[in-house]
This record gives sequence, C-alpha cells and structure tokens, in this order.
Amino acid sequence: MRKYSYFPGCSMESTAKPYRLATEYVMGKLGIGLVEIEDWNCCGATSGHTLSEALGLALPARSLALAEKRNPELDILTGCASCYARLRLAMYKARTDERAKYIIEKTIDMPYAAAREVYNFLDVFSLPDVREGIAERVVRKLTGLKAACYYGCLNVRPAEVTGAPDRENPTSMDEIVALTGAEPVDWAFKAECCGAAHQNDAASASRALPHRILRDAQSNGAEAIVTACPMCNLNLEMRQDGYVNRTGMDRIPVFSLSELLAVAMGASAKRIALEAHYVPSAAVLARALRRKDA
Amino acid sequence: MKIKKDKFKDALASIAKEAKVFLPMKGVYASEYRVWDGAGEPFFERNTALPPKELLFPRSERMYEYDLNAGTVTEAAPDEKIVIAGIRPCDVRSVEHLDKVFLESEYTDVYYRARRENLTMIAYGCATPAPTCFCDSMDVVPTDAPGADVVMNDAGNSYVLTVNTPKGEHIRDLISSFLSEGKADDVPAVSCSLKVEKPDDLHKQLIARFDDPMWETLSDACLGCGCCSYICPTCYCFDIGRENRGKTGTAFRCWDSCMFSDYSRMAGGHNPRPTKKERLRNRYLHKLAYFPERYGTSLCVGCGRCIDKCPARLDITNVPDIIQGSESNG
Amino acid sequence: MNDNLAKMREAAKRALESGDVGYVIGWGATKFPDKTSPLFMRKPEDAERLVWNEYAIPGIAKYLLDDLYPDKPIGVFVRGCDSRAINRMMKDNRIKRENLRLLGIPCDGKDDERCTICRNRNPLVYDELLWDEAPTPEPKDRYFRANAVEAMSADGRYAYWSEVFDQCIRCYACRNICPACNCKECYVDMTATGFQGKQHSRSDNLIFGVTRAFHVGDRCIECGECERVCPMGLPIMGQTQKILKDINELVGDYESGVDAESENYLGVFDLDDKDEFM
Amino acid sequence: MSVKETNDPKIIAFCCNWCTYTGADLAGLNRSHYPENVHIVRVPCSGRVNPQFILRAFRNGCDGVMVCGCHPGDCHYSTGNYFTRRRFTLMKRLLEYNGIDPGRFHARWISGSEAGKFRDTAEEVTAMVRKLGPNTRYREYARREMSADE
Amino acid sequence: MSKIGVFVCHCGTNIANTVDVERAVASARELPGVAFASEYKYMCSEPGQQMIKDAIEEYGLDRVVIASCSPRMHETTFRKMLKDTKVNPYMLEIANIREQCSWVHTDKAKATEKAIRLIRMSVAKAARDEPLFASSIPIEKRALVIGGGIAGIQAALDIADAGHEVALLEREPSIGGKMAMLDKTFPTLDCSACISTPKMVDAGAHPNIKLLTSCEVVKTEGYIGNFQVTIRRNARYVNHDICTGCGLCETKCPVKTDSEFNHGLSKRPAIYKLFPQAVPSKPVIDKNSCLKLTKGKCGVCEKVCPLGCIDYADEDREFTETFGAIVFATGYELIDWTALYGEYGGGRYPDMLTGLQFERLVNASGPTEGHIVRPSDGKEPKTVAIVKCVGSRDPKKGKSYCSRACCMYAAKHAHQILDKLPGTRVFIFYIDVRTPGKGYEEFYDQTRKDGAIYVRGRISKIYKDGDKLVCNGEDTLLGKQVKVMADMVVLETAMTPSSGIEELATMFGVARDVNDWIQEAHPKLRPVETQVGGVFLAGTCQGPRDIPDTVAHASAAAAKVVSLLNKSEMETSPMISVVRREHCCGCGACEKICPYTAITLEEIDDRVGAKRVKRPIASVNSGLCQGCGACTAACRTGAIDLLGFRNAQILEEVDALCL
Repeated sequence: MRKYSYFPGCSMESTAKPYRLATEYVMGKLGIGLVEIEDWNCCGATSGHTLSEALGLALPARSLALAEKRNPELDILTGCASCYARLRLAMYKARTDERAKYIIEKTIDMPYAAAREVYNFLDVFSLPDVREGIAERVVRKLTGLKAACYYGCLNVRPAEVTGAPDRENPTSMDEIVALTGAEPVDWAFKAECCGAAHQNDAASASRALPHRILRDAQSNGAEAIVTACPMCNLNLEMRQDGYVNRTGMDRIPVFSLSELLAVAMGASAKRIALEAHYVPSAAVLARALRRKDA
Repeated sequence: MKIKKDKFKDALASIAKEAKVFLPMKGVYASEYRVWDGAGEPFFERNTALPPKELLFPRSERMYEYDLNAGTVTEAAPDEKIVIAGIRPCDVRSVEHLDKVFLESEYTDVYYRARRENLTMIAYGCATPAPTCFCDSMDVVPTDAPGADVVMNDAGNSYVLTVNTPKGEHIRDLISSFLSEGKADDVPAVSCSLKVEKPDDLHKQLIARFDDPMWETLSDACLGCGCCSYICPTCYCFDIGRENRGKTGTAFRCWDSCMFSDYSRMAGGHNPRPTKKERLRNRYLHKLAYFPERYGTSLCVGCGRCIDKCPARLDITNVPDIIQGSESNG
Repeated sequence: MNDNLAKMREAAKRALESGDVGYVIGWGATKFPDKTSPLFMRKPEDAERLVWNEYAIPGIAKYLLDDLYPDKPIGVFVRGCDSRAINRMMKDNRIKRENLRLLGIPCDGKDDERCTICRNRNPLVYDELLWDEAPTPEPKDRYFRANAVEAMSADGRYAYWSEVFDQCIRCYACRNICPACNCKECYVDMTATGFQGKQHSRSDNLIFGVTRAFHVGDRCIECGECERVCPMGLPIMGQTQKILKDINELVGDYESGVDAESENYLGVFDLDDKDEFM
Repeated sequence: MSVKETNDPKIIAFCCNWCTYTGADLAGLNRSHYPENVHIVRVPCSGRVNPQFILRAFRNGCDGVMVCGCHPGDCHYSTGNYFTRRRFTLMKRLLEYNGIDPGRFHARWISGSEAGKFRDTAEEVTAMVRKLGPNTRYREYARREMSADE
Repeated sequence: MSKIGVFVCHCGTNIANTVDVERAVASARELPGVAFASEYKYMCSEPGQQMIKDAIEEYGLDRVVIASCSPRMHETTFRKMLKDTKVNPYMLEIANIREQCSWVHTDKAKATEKAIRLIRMSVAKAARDEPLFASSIPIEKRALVIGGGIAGIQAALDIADAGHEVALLEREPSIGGKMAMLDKTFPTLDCSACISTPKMVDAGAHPNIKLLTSCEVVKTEGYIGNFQVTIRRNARYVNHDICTGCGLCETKCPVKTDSEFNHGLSKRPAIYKLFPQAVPSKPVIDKNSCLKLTKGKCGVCEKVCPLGCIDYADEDREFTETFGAIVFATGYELIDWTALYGEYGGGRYPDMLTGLQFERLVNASGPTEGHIVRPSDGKEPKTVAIVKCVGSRDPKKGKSYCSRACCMYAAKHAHQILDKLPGTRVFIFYIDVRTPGKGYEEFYDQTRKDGAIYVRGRISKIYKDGDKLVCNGEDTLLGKQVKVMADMVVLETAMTPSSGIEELATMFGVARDVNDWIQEAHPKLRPVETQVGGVFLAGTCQGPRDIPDTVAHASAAAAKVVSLLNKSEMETSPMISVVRREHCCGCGACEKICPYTAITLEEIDDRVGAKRVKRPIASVNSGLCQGCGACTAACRTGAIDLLGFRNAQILEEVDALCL
C-alpha cells in the first residue's frame, strides 16, 4: 500500500470542505494511506517569503523536518498548490543551497535532510499503478462533461523546482480527467496565475486574472473547471459575480479533481458536501452522469 | 673491559656527542644500519638485510657540482665522523675488502677515503649465525673482527670489549665511565651450520672451467635482477651520471650491478655478456676467482645475504660444492 | 612422498622421455627446507629432483621469456597464477602457445601472505591436468594494501610511499619476476630518453614505483610475486592494487590474465567512459 | 635560481595542437588575460602525452601540470582523446593516491573555440597551485643545498 | 654542438609592446647551442626572411628558432623559407610569444620573463631536431560535395567548371535545398526559383557532375587527397535509368501524406517528386507511406508505369568511392520552436507558421498557389503578427546567436503580405533590426513605408480566442503592454545545423563549435577550411548566413578545392611515428591504439645467440600515419617515437621550462 506523510494545509481545514471530503474518499478507495504530519504548521504562503527569506523557507521546512523525523521512509504529499510550492521550494533549497540549508536548520533548530520528495496530488494520480487503480474504480462515467483542467501556476512553476515537464501546456490532469469519461477541453490558460494571493491587497490589479481564465475556459466550450488547488478553486468561484457582471457570461462550476474522481467512483453529493460550493456544481455533474455514451 | 647492557645506550649517547652513531636496527620493512636517534633499540638477533657498505659507498653519491655561469666546480668532501656500533665480523671483513679496492690499489677514491678515515667500527661478535651464514668457511671468525676498532661480545648481562686500534682507544676513553674490568676469553666459540668445503686452488679451478656447462645449470633460475649485488657487502660496481639543469648541475655515482643486461652493453649495442649465464658466471668468478687472484683473498665474506634474499634462491655455495664434488669424484 | 608429487615427477619424466619437450620447469630443493628454487629438468632422471610442498612458491612462467624461440616446446608446471602469467604473456604477443607444454597442477595454497588473495588456484590454461581441481577458497580483500593506503591522508600517503621507496634499492627484482613486465627492453634501462633518473634518490625511486605500477597496472595478474621477491620486503602491490581497484570501479569486473584474448583496459576505450576531468 | 622565481608557480600545459593550442591562440586573439605562469607545450594530440612526462615535470620543478585536449568525440585523430581519458583518469587517481595534491594535476577538455575556458582554466589552476606553494614532492633538486627532501 | 639561430620578432608592436625583445635576444644568446640571436620588426616579411637566410649563411646555422606568432600562423611560411637554405625545414621551432605571451599578458617584466622561458624551451627542443624529409602522395582528382542546396550546387558547379569531377550528394530525392522552397529573395525580390532552378539544371546536366540523390555518407577512411567514402544510396524503388519522369504514377497513387517540401501545408502521394522542378526530375517511392511496401497491397504505380520502372524489390545499396577533397554543404534546419515555446501554444494552432512555411504559402507553386490564406479555414488574414528571434538570441529559449537572415526575410514577409493583401495590418515584433548588407537597410525602410508596424518587444503569450490568435506582448519603446488580435502569426525561427551533422563531422574528424556548427580552421583567415586537411566548408553548415554570403562562401570553398585538385600530388608531413626495431618487443599495444591502422606487426629476421629467428615488431605505414602520436604513449618501452615530437624532445622542453 502506498503511504505518504500528509500536509493538509489550512484551506482543507476551512473553505475547501468538499475537496477534503472527496480527497479522503478517493484516497480511501485507492488504498493510499495519508499520515498527517504531527504538529504541522502554516506553509507561509503567501506572506511568509515576502517578509523574510528565512521565514519563507523555515515555515514549510519545519513541517517537512517533522515528517522526515517521524516517518523517515515516507514521501510528503499535499493537495494545495500554494503549500506544494512552498514545501517543494524548501526541499529544493535544502538540497541545492548549502547556505539555505544552514539558515533553515538554524531557524527551525532541527536537522532537515530533505531526503524525501514532496508531491502534489497530480504527481500521485499520474503514477501508472494509481492511474490503473483509478480506471478500475470508476463505477460511473461523467460522459461528455466538457472540463477545463486548471493546474494553476504553482503546481508547475518554477520548472527547476517542480520538475514539471511542460510548464505551459501540462497534460497530467487532462489524462486523469479523461479516465472518468469527461472530455478535457484544449484551452490556453491552464497554468496562468489566478491572482488568488492578491485579491485582497491589490484587487483592481488582480481581479482581471480570474476573469480571463474563466472566459477562456468558457469560450473553449468548457462546462466546468477542474482544479488541483483549494485556493484556486475558491478564487475562481468567488470572483464569478464580478465576472458575470463584466462580461455577461454565465457562471461556471469549479470543483477539484478529487471531487470529480469521487463522483466517478460513486460518492454521493452529500458524502462529499458538494452543496458547500459557492457556484452550484452538482447539476453539471448530474447531467453528465445521465448522459449516455455517444 | 665490560659494559653492562643497561649502560650500553648511555655509552652510545656519549659517543653520539661527537659522531653520528649507526646501529643495526629493524627498519619498517627491512633491517639496516640506521642513524641512532638516541632511543632506538639495536637489532642484534640477525645480521641486517642491507650491508654497511652504504655508509662508505652510498647507493647514490653526489660527487661534485658545477655552475658554468659562475665557472665553479664544488667537490663533495664528506667530513662527518661516523661510528658503527654493532657491525658483524663478516661485514668488518667486507670493509677490509673495499679498502683494498678503493684505497690500496694504484687509484685512491677520495670520497671513499674521506668517509673511511672518519669511520670507527665497533664490531659485535656474532653469537647467532643464520641458517644461510657461512662466514667461518670464508676465513672469518664469527666472534672476532681484527679489522674493527673495538670488538664487543655478548656475555650475559654485559658486553665484553676488546680495543684493537687508536680509534678504538678513543672510543674507550669516551665511554670510560661506563666500563668495568672483564675478560674477553669468556666468549664461547660459535660455528655456522652451513659449511663450504673449498679447495685451496678454487680460483684456478674455476677459471679453468670458464666454459663448463655448469654455469648454465647454475644460472637457470637467475632472474637477472640486481638483488644479490646490492645486498652484497663487497659488490662495489658503480655508474656515473649527471643531473644537468642548463648551465648548472651535479655529477653523481650510483650503485650498478653486473647482473643487469645493460651493464656490459657497449655503445654500439654489442654485449659481451649477452645472457644471464655469462653475467652470473662473471659475478661468481669475481667473488671467488678474479678477486682472489688479484688480492689473494676471496671477495665473498660468507654473510649469506644473497642466499637469503635471492628471488630464485640461487646459492653461491653451490659453486665450490660442484668443484669439490667433481674433485672428489674424479 | 605425496601422490601429487609422484604425479608431477611422472608427468615430467614422461614428457622428457618422449622427447616432446626440450625441458620442463618446476621446483627443486635447496639446502634449506623452507626454500625451493625453480628447477629446469633436462633429462628424465632430473624429474626425481622435483619437489612440491608449501614452499613451492616462486613464479616460474617468467622464465619462458628467456627462451622465446625454443627448438622444442617447453614444459611448465602451471598453477593458477602461472597460467594467468602465461595468458598475460601470450596476450602481449611475447610467447606462443605452440611452444608450451602446460602441465596443470591445481594449487593448494602456499605459505605466503600473497596467496590469501588468490582468485584462481586452478590453472586456466593447460594441456594436461595432473589432478582434480579444487575450489579456490574465498579470497581475502583483493585490494588489502590499496584500501589501507587510501584510508590515509594525502600527506600520510606521501609519507608512506616515501618510507617505502626510501628503502628501495632499485634491484628491479620486482620487474624481472613480473609476467606483465615483459618488454624486450625496459624503459629504466634507457636512461638517454630521460624517463627514469638513475640516482637512488627519493624522487627517482618514487617515480620508478609509480611508473612501474602504471606500466603494469591494467595488466597485473595479482600473483604478488613483486612483493615476494623484494629483498627489502616492500609492500609494492599497494600501487598496482590501486590501479586495479580504480579500473574495477570505472568499468566493472576487470581481471587480467584470465584468458589470452580480453583487451587491456588502456588498450581500448568506450565512448561513454567516465569523464572525471573537465 | 632566485627565490622569487621559486615562489612563482611554474605550470606546464601539454596542449593538443588542434583544440586547446588553438583555443589558447584564440585567447590571445581575444586579448584574454591570464597568469604568466602557464607555459604551453604543443603536442599533436592529448593522446601523445605520456604520463611519464608529468612525472618528469614534477621531478624537475614544475609546480602544476595540465593536460588538455579536444572534447571527447572531437579528436582531430578521431579517437586519441578517448585513450587520454582512460589513461589520465587512472593517472590522476594514482598521483593523488601517492600524495600529490589533486590541485597540481589537471586534465581538461578545451576546444579550439573555448578561449574563455582556456583563460579560466589557466587562472583557476594558477590560483590553486599558488595556494599550494612550491611543489617538493617527486622533486629532484639539481644541487645539494636545495635538496631538503620533504 | 648544434648551431641554433634564434630570431625574435617584434610583430610591429604586437610583441614588442609587452615583451622586451632586446632582453629576450640577449638571454637567447646565452643558451647552450645558440650560435646567433637577433630580432626584427616583422620576421615573416620579405626582409625578415632574408635576414634569417643571411644569418644561416653567415653563421653556418643548422637549426632555427623563431619567436613570433603562433606556429599555426607562420610555421608553414618559415618552413617554405628554409627550403631555399641549407637548414632542413623541420629543423625549425617556433616559440609562440604573441598569442600565448604578449597578447595575454600585460606586465612587461613578467611577459618578458615568460617569453625568455618559451624561447628557452624551443631552443632545447630544436637542439634535438633532426632533418626530416616530406614524401608525397597522389591526389585523387575528384571532389565530393555533401549537401545539394545552393551552397553545394554552387561549389559543385565551380569545381566542375574548373575541369574536375564532382559528386554532389544529397539525402533528399532532389537537389535544391532550402532555396528551392523560398518564394522571393530579399532585397531584390527576384523569384528564388527563377534564379536557383537554372543552377539545379546546370548541375544535373554538367558532364563533370555526378548527382548522388537519396544518398548518405556512412563511413570514411583515408585523408586529404585520398578519402575513401562509403555512400549509401537509399532505395528509390524507381529505376531512374529508364524513368522519363512522365508523372503518371504520381497522379494515380492513392496515398496522401504530408509534403515535407511544403512543410505539412499540403499532401503528396507515396510515389513523388520532391517538388515539380526537382532535379533529377524523376519520382521515388516513400517506403514509409507506400501501401505496397508497408502492407503488400496496391501496386498501382507499377501497373500504370508505361516503362516498367517500378521496382519494389529495390534495396539500399552501399558503394565506396575515392575523393581527393570534401566539401561540407550540409546547410541548416529551423529550430523546433514547438518544444521551446509552450507559451505560444506549442504548435497547437494551425495558423501559426514558421518562416519557411510562410514561404511555401506565399509561393506561386506552393499549396495555395501563392494566396495568403489561413491554413485552418482558408480565409485571408486581416491582421498578421510576425515574431522575430524565436529561438535566436536567447540561450534560455533556444540559441544564443543571431540567425542573421531573419530580420531581412521578416521584412520581406511583411512586404509580401502588404503587397498581396493591401490593407492588412502587419505587426513585426523585434529585439533589434539588423540590416547589414547591400540594399538591406533601404529594403527595411521601404517595408515600414509600405505600412508594416514594427513593435520593439517580445511576445510573452499567444493563445486562441475564438478564431483569433491573441498575442500578448510589450512595446518597450512605449513601455506599455500590447495585445494584438491576429488572424495569422509568422514565427521567424532560429537556424540550427542540419540533423546528422554530428555523425558526419565525427566521421571526418571535423570539429564542431558549441552550437554544433562546423568549426572553421580560423574564424578570420581560414573561414572555408576545417582543421582536417582536404575538408572544406560551404554555406550555412558553418553558421547562419543568407544567400549571397552562402554563394560567396561556396565559391571560395570551390576555389580551395580546385587549387588542391590542380596539384598532381601532395607533400605529406614527415612528422610520423618511427620504431626502434631493437627495442620493440612486438606486443602490439601501439597497433591497437592507432586510429589509422597505420601500424601493423611485421615479422623481421633477427638473431638470438646463434639462432636465426623471425621476430614480430611494429611497423609504421608512412602513407597512413597522421602523426598523432597515440602509439608513443601506449609503448612502455618507448620503442615507438614520433618524429618532430620525440619523447626526448618533449622532455627537453619540460626541463628547459624548469630551469
């Protein structure tokens, strides 16, 4: 059985209830064990590293060090792109930059060997055996659901840290989504910034960012947007009022990859609290489930 | 005279005040005569792997230096006083042989002479000959060394000393405070287990058998290395070379061996001793025939080093054995 | 007299009687019980002088270079090490198989430290095997000398080798016994070129040591004869072991003399050889 | 021999005619400055360099030695440098094993177009050798007063 | 004792400014073996050479050391000069005190000291120089030109016109190369086909030119004057000896596959001519798409061919020919921008074209017969964005170099769009506009006057919105973000060396630069030669260049080839390996290491004692030995040595430095 040290992140505990429930459901189905890191702390996104380099590295590194200490044989997994970016950077720096490693260890007052990898859900779902497992456990098809897979900027960038093979047109999520019978659409904003980090402090500059993502998804025929990050998910949902007002377009449901997989694996809407979405998302899924294969 | 063994090092220390003292010592890899550092233990159980000739005739010796820019030539003048404490009677005999070559023939070697004049030998009477030793067959008395300046013999908890020369007297004076009265006739006679029977005219017989097939059999296993020559206390061949650096440099001489193929090769490529047979024959004849012819005594002193160390276990005592055998046979 | 010795005497006698060989090389007695000397048997009765005991140590294959153009084949008793020596010299084009009559004698290990790293007690090339092969016991650390030296500091290593080569008397016994040192003329004897200084100084001795190792290195058959013959008892296998260790680290399993065909490490290359410079 | 000269490292660089020697010429053409300590010996190919040259250089007073040739695959003689690579990988390790500081011996691939790399290498090696000071190991002094063995 | 003359050159001020020449001369006089030492402003000049000759006479010199520029510069000059003297031309050493001393050092005192050391080293080596005598080898009077683009065609024609046989090798089924794809050429706008096809025809018809199309080089051996090149002719499946090129087969073939000549903008049959004006004007079968060859069905072409030319059993065939000289004219390819520019859609949008695709689009013989329309929907674009330096001038996104021709063809493309579709808005995004060439700046100027809008800045993202290609970028002159809603985008992508250049260069032992372009022997003075004797360069295999420069380069290469082939034989370097027989033990270590199979083991008669024996020793073939010296380092004895670079000579240099 696969097992990971799990870093949930703050969103999972609050705004991303459906994401959390769906993740637990899917991981359970796939037999992937998540060992929550004991005494994990805020990853520091986004304010941490803008204030101090040491803080920006030490915050995520502390959780990683704790994970490696407790379960030295487990890699680390997180479901949030922001958390992933911070954790992965801390790991990368500790491995490649002696000075950074020194700062980290001095600040957290613990050794941090960076011996284990940091992964996001896309990495894990893309593993050949996990993909096979997903395909086997899909009990109902979301036939023809036109989905725009939105990776967000931080799951792929910067490439030297994430190791993402294609930072402009990633395809791993599209391949997973296709397993559910949904049809990923070809669109151009898969990895553009949604501006979540600046919606409060620089609203006028950043409000256009989610709008253009929503617009490109819809103009390429998407019925729904699938995310791999609770922050992206929240931002793309929350900004739709302004979007509708500005463009006259319709709202578009946004939900996480975990939710999509959970539904396809048989989870009920209630089981994963689909009702907690700001933009109603149950209908579009139900429609797809009813659709027959062409 | 006697000296208590526990006073021996104190005595050496007195000598070391005015001369460099060499002692037979165990090296890291092989035993040799080493400079005494004031603390090291003498190694008297067996004779040293390397003979003492190095102290008079170094492996490599810089003879003179030149500087064409300055137009100068500076000759080496070894002037260090050396005392060898614990040289075996066979090795003392070897020095006597070297003296014949370097000092007593028509040419006197200045470098050798300088070192020899500065050398005092304190012999150590041999109480424990090795299985390969045969000095008593070569007219050496294991416990006595008339050529040494002082002879000392083991007498239980002390050494008995006999002074032979003025240099020896000087040594006695240096260490007088550690000496007590005692007689030398306590020393028991010692005999080597390896015995060589040789006819008196061995050298003549050997030269007569210059073309004998025995040389081929004797040299069958010879590897042609220089081991026997270099550990022999009386082999004295050398080569002269130069270390040039532009207009300055140095001339040196270093040990050479007649066992090497290039030793006798001439400039045109011809080699009068083309194979190991000729080379080994030459070495044996030099020890047992040519030197006796010229100086009236065998050049081999019976120290047994070459028998012990030869990679192919060649044994010089086989030569008189063959002669003796054929003599008794026929 | 043990059975094996009887077989050896019989084989030597038979070969000499048949006239198929000019002479047979084995081991003979000396005046000392713990020493044997290489023995050249020319007549059938010489076979009676053959000995075979734990002191039958000296390598005897190298003598083949003394007689490169024999009228009749030369008989040689070959243990594992002698057979590797013969492969070595055949690979180097120095001796011809048709000039050899190889009497294989699986070895029982000898009274010598070098034999503890032996990897082939059984002969690898022979015409006739005189008795059954027995498995070679698990050898001791193949690089026992090199590993010890590698563990030292750089200064320590220099001091170590200085101490070793300060005692070297340049008698070249190590060269003359070594089956990989099989040049017609040795570079040390060609002082005019200037590769080797003739002084018995620390630097010239060290340079001799390193050069000997480099010339032999990839072709060393690990028989240990260089150390055995050294009158000064110097641990010079430490140099060749280092080279073999490095080769094995660089290209994997490498052993010289196990056959007469495999290429020498320095005689070939691989496009993706490890690039440690640059 | 003046004291000043002994303190200034002598570095010898065996450079193949086709790549590194050309690269060094290009460094000249580009007026790339590097220390005066590096002296080039022109050889047709790095495969021409006998490891014994290196020993001789240390023996007679070089403080640092470089062997430079074409990058693997670029040998003018097609395969020479592959042998160089094998030979000097072993030699370099053997020298270190014998206590020669790795900073004193360098083998580098420098192509005819890599004038910058030649300059950088010359600077780097000179700095390294300068830091190590005069070489005493394997050194045979011509005259006695110098011959204080280490 | 040798009598060495040392001559120190000032090289004007090149050396003398940094090296105290007089001190160097004075110190040279003190060196052992030096009989004479002097200096001169320019040693390589006529009076300089005369001075050396006079000194040789007057002082009876037997060897010469010249301290000057790199031996790579003037070694041959001075060797030639010595031919007229009593000194053997190989009793010459050159101390490189310019490139490796005066030019790289600034401290005059230190540079002088170094020069003195370098001279000392050369003198030491010279003292061991020995007279060497060149022998000569016959030259095969045929040239092989590899690559049938405009460079190869031009080189082949020039060599053939001079009266030598040429084989013009091209891996495609037709010669013509990239130029045949182009529509018009800048700045004159004459039709590319109109000026290149006559040359193709000339090459095809020239009695001295043999076309080797569908051919590739698989192996080479030998050296200048005598290259044995093994060539593979890929199976054509059409017997060109009887084919008339009527074209019936092409019209009947049922297969439609992407046309490589049109860069995928159109389809072609499986039996095809590369393009209508192909030379030779005869079709070949593409074995990867032919139904008969892939599935065993069809066979239509065989049925319709009136002459029975089709031969499905045709096979690749290898043959070896000898050539005296080789010309590399392997050309360029466009960089694969799709792998580098994900932000431009990574090749997902059909209306984004490379420059060469646009050339085909705008070409009257192209897939649209010259109508500029969008490949996706066939509509004429109203707005076109042209992006320059895609993959050029940016090491993070491609190559660091400038591809040289793009600025001009971007302007040409803009001109063509504005000419054919008046009123179209054409935006050209650029970093700089580089127009060095006759009439180039004027052409660029005219394009702007025609209405092309030049925007200085790069495009950060291109994505599709509806049927528009949205180009986000920055106008760095205005300091504002810009967004162009384009109907079509043309990417002017970087030139890179042709695929397969690594293998070809390795086969001939020719060096490549950091970007894999073939390295010329000298960037300024030997731009058409390589470091390998007898191998020359024409066109873009050496680096990006435009057509006029390519043609000039090709003619220059041809001139070099002709001057080589005009000789009946060539002197070979006498600096080869020699064996000291008495030392050689015949171990064969040198034989295995020799890259030229120049060393073999030879049985010689020898004596061992009284016995006469046959003994193997190494033997060097002087015709094959190239003087690399690899054998010398493999020889433990030192029995094999290299003339001109003997072990003892190199050691003398080492020793001289150490003084």
